[in-house]
Amino acid sequence: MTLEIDLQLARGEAVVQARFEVPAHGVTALVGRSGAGKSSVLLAAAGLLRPRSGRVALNGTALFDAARGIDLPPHARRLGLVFQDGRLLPHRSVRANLLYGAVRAPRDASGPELDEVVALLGIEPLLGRRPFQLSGGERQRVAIGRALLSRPRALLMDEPLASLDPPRRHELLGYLAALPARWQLPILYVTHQMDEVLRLADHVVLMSEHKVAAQGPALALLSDLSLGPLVGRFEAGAVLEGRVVEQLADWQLSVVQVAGQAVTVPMIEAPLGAAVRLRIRARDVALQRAVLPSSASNQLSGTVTRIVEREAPYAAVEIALGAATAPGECLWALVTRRSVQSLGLAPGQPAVASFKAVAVEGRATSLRP
Amino acid sequence: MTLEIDLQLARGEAVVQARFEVPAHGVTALVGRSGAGKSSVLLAAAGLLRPRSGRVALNGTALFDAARGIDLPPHARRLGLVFQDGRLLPHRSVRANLLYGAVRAPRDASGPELDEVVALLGIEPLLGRRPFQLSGGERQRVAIGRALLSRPRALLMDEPLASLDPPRRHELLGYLAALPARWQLPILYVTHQMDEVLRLADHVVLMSEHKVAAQGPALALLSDLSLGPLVGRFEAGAVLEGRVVEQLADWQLSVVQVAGQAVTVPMIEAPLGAAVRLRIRARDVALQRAVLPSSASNQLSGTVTRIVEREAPYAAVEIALGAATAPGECLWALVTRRSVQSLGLAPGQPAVASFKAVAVEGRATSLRP
Amino acid sequence: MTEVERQALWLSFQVASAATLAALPLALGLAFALGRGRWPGKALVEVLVNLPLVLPPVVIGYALLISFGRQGWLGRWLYETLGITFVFSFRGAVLAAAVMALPLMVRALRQSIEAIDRGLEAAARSLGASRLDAFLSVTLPLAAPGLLSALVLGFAASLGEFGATITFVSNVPGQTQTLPLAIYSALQSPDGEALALRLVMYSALLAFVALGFAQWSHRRLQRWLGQST
Amino acid sequence: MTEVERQALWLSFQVASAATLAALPLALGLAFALGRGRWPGKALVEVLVNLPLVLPPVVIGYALLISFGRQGWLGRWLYETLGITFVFSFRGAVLAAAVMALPLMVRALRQSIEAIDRGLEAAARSLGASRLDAFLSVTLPLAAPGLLSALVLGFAASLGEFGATITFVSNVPGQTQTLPLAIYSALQSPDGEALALRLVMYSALLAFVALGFAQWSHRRLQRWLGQST
Amino acid sequence: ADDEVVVFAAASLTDVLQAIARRGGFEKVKFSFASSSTLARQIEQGAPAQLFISADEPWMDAVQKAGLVQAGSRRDWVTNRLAVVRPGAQEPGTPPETAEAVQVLLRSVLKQPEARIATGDPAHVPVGRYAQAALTGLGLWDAVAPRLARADNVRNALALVERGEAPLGIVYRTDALASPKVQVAALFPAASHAPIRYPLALLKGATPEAQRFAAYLFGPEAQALLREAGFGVAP
Ligand SMILES: Nc1ncnc2c1ncn2[C@@H]1O[C@H](COP(=O)(O)OP(=O)(O)OP(=O)(O)O)[C@@H](O)[C@H]1O
Ligand SMILES: Nc1ncnc2c1ncn2[C@@H]1O[C@H](COP(=O)(O)OP(=O)(O)OP(=O)(O)O)[C@@H](O)[C@H]1O
Ligand code: MOO
Ligand SMILES: [Mg+2]
Ligand SMILES: [Mg+2]
Repeated sequence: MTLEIDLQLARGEAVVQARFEVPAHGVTALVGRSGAGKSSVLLAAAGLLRPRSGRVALNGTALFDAARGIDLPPHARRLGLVFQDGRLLPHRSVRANLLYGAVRAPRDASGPELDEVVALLGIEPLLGRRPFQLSGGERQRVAIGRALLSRPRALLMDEPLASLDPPRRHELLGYLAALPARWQLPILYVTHQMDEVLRLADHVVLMSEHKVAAQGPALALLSDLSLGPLVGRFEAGAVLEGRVVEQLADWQLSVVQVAGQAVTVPMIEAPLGAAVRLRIRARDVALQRAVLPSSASNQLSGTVTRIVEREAPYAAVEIALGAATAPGECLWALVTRRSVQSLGLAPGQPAVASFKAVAVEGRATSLRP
Repeated sequence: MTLEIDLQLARGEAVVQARFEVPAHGVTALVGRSGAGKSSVLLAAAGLLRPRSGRVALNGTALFDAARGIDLPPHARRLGLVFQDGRLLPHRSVRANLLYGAVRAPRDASGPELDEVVALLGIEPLLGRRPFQLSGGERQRVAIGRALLSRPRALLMDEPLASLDPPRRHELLGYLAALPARWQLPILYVTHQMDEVLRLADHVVLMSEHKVAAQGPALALLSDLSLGPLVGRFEAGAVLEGRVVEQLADWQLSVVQVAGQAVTVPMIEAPLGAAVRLRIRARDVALQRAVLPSSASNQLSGTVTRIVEREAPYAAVEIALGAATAPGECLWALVTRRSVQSLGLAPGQPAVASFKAVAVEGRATSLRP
Repeated sequence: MTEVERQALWLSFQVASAATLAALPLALGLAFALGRGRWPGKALVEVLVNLPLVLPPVVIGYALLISFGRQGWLGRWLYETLGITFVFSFRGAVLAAAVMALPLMVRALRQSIEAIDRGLEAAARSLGASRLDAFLSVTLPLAAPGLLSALVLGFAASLGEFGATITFVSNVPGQTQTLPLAIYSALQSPDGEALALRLVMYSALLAFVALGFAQWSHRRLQRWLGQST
Repeated sequence: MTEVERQALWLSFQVASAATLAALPLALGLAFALGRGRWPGKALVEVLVNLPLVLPPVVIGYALLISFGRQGWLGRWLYETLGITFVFSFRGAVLAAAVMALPLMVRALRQSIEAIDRGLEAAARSLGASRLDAFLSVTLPLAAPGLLSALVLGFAASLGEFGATITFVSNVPGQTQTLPLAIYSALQSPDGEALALRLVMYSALLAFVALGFAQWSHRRLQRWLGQST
Repeated sequence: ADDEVVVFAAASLTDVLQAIARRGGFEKVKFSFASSSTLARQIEQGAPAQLFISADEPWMDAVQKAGLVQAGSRRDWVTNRLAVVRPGAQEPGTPPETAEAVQVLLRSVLKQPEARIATGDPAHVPVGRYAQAALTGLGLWDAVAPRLARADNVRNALALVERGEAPLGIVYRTDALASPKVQVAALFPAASHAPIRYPLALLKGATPEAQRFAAYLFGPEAQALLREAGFGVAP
């Protein structure tokens, strides 16, 4: 179930152009500044806006193909869309809203059940209410539930967690991250919250001024500090790839081997040997010349490969942990320019990157092919 | 211009109860889980929901007083409300929406001008459009501008930045933070984003299950890790108070003296000697036994005063920098329990708290009395 | 209340109810087609639907007579194939009232349908509803205020219909003599004013009940759909 | 087109326009009061407004005649204090048409006003608009589709008004003989059908123009207000 | 417009009155044609009419009782006959005027189920009242009453016959003659009902021009036109 998107779409005077793929497994984040064209792409993919030209295909089958005159109506596309503006049906109860798509799905379609979704979203007490009796965040939760329950073939989510409180957001992010593998359900996910991208996304598409400005594995893209101005100064970071080598159940910690070095992180539920990814933000990484005794339990030795001056007082420093600057084995550190000087950092120099275990978000990737 | 709120409000079967003050100077953040009653409080304060009982007063003058039968109509209250759901007037252009409140404000009311707000929000190209031609984030920006331009006596903002991109959010936060002092304008600010609370708020009111669960200076409240479950695990932190002792213009850094120790932070625009506040999240603070050479340019010596076990693998450690555990001179560090053991941390023990300059958000407070 | 008066009252109620219900499906279809679609001949249909409003009722009655009379082109066909006649019958009174009420009902429905946020239909479509399904499960229920309005208007207009009815089906007591016909009849005699006034009271009473019911339903409807603050 | 025909056409147009415009402010006030408020006597006013719909037009004409006639209680007072008379004049024709159109206009407006998201008015209030200001600057413009609907309905119904007009102001060519009255007169002659048909065509044409204009305005209005996808 | 003469006349006189006014060159004469009841009520409410021609005596009585008629100006203008008509073109020759002919015609219709006889509503339309009287006299009323299609004026009754919706109708002879689509099958015997008379009266405030027109209506030119239309001239 890969979702291919390639479209040109008139929006007022602007023309939104987008060409990218949402791979079958995993979450693809669609990010970009306000007005960049993200929602337009989602609406067009769902069949609610008609592109000027282009093609939208799910798993190789065209849903829309201007050249071949194909334009499947929205209901036949079966893409679960979470609208940016909610759009609950005002004349139906919360329960009826949740089930609206479910009862219309083909019998053999699979997906989560009502009870599971209701529990996840914490909307049990709201089931009998009408949408106008809900708070903003409650509405948003029902909108998410409605899309999940419609047993879609892909999920298109437009800033779905924007007005949820941190604990709920945290919980939902975990749930959403597991969905693609669980139901073979690609997710295209629009957000402005980089922490959501960091936790969820395997692929990132960055739109700017109605066009795709960059795209690629989250790994490569999020490590690219040059995109900072588009994604925000403090949120850029790197993703390390490694394998679980030890589970410290007592401490609720896991030890992951990355490029031959051990990284301690909050427990990742995965068997020994499982492939995992670690996301570490540049702002969380400190640099030093040698290993030191500190609660920053991770101190990884490497070589400075690049130093990028950012707007004062910042500089970004890339550290390769292994031999080459392979993605998955590089860290970025955001430090002051003064530290670059006082530590005498320069490309080719050895350096130790230190970060706390609590700063790492780890995730098993073993379910992916 | 202090806004006093004390009200009981029926909302469906629930009763929302809130009693707190929004001090004249500064931003008061209203936080709490989805459905806690935040929006209801704002609507009631603005006169759009009628409380069962209670009192709302601005600068000592009652806007609503159930006991005395006072209930000023919304337009006479002159509180600028940014609705959670936008509510732009669909039949007016963006420009007309922006000016709707402005032309109705008393001649002598002061506040920012159209050009300033338009530039701030980056909505110049949208002025001639109609609301239905805007993206979600564009709409939200217009809603903010509309409230700012209505020359209100206080601002009530309901998740105003929820769908804005990080760079815009960053910029707006800076602008909003300066508003109270600039226009003598108290701001009551609802958000789920703890980084917004950290950057903006001087006071925090936390609602839970339709009641105020905690409130106080941001200083004290955000340092209270026990509130973590309500505000999210990683966002709690501490606020240090100090004075600017050195401005390193070349490096774009400032040095702030806190409890006799120097803290290096990204440049704060303030004269030498100015009082400033530094916000440091617990997750950004590492602990060690001694001062070490690292890019974590801030290494402050102190004494462990408390160790709070959080859900595994986490523990929170409070470090007093000065003699006593005065707020403004305490830091929290979120570390793994294993680090607590391996470093041999215990109450009464000395410890060094280390954090990077880039992790600090500083703000001048000298304009406040 | 005399027997004749009771008959007229009861008949009026029956005719108005039947006409309103009979016109409803057609009105709905027209409202949707006129309010949403763009198709050739739309302007013509629009004028045709509205003619009963624009022309004197007598003309409509006359036109009905020409088409639906037993000698009329449609009437003959209906009579010969289905055995249905309209003239001089209850059925004819219903037809006349329905035709006169139709433009009002279409407009009420259309106004409601056009006011519905199409984004909600779009949401329904994306959740797997076909166009018809979305119409039935979203558009129609959301047009409920218009539906109610259409029913009230249709009922009231049918209740008051006079010119087309008398021209088309004339005045057959017990079959086609509705309240307006009885009132008219009473007014034609120099001393019929007392009777006319009494009949007017019955009409007003019927209207009062209908409007009260509509008002009550409408309040429930509004509470049901909710309104933001 | 004969002089009499031209006269009837022009008169109809004038009467319908004047009646619609004259009824509009009252219709607006009533629509707002009935749609929003809750006040004693509301049910009574509601029935009164709707009576012209429910009763045969002749009765309304008769009621107008005995109230506004120069011997009528209101008519005499108006004549003696202001020198205004209604009976048998253009002004009377306008009054009759306006009264008959009123319930339709009120309903169209009311339906629109009730469909408006009150949250938008709340937003306007919080931005400093008084209740009246919010009504004028938010409610009214957002009720534009209903306003348009009301104007079309009012114009069309006024155009077709017959019973109340002929009863109230009689049937004097050039003064009170609108198209429907002329059609009636034509139908009185056994060989008047050709003339009647011609007059019907004029009516239909006028309706066509009015509906076309309404349709055009409505499309612009919709484009102006926008709709989400 | 001050010297205009407004004449209120029963709608069934539309054709003939317009023809007479044209023949006499009365350009200042304006008609308002409506049902006699409507006109009478309007006159009672002070309508600026100067001449009233009613199709019905009770309504003229009502106007007179209200004191609006110029003393001594009321006269019967024309008379009419009650005819039984059926669809079809006018045939040459004079129709029968016997009770038997009428009875045969009506009975033949009563034999057809559902067939109706169109006439004015006996409750208020003059032609219907005359028909009721005549039918009662002929002993047919009880049989015919339930089969009547009661129109609200003569023209509508006639239209039902013209369209073939009713196989028979009872209307005035004048209406029957004017319509090319019906034929007079029989006339009611003159004695079978009270004489059908159209009273005319000058109203208070009538101008000399109105009086001149009223006089003209009784003159030879008018009478010729009236006879042509099938009216009888009042004695
Ligand atoms: N119109 C209404 N009728 C009944 N109950 C309502 C209504 N609006 C909100 N509520 C309920 O009142 C409570 C408070 O709602 P409120 O909108 O104030 O929450 P909130 O704190 O703003 O939440 P969120 O963060 O999700 O916007 C919730 O439990 C909600 O379900
Ligand atoms: N109905 C419309 N008519 C004309 N232009 C529109 C319309 N809707 C959106 N636009 C414009 O199209 C562009 C893309 O809008 P879109 O909603 O896709 O942005 P977005 O990336 O989702 O932004 P946001 O993050 O603010 O939601 C914007 O420039 C916007 O102003
Ligand atoms: O002309 Mo009449 O008054 O309808 O018989
Ligand atoms: Mg968007
Ligand atoms: Mg809220």
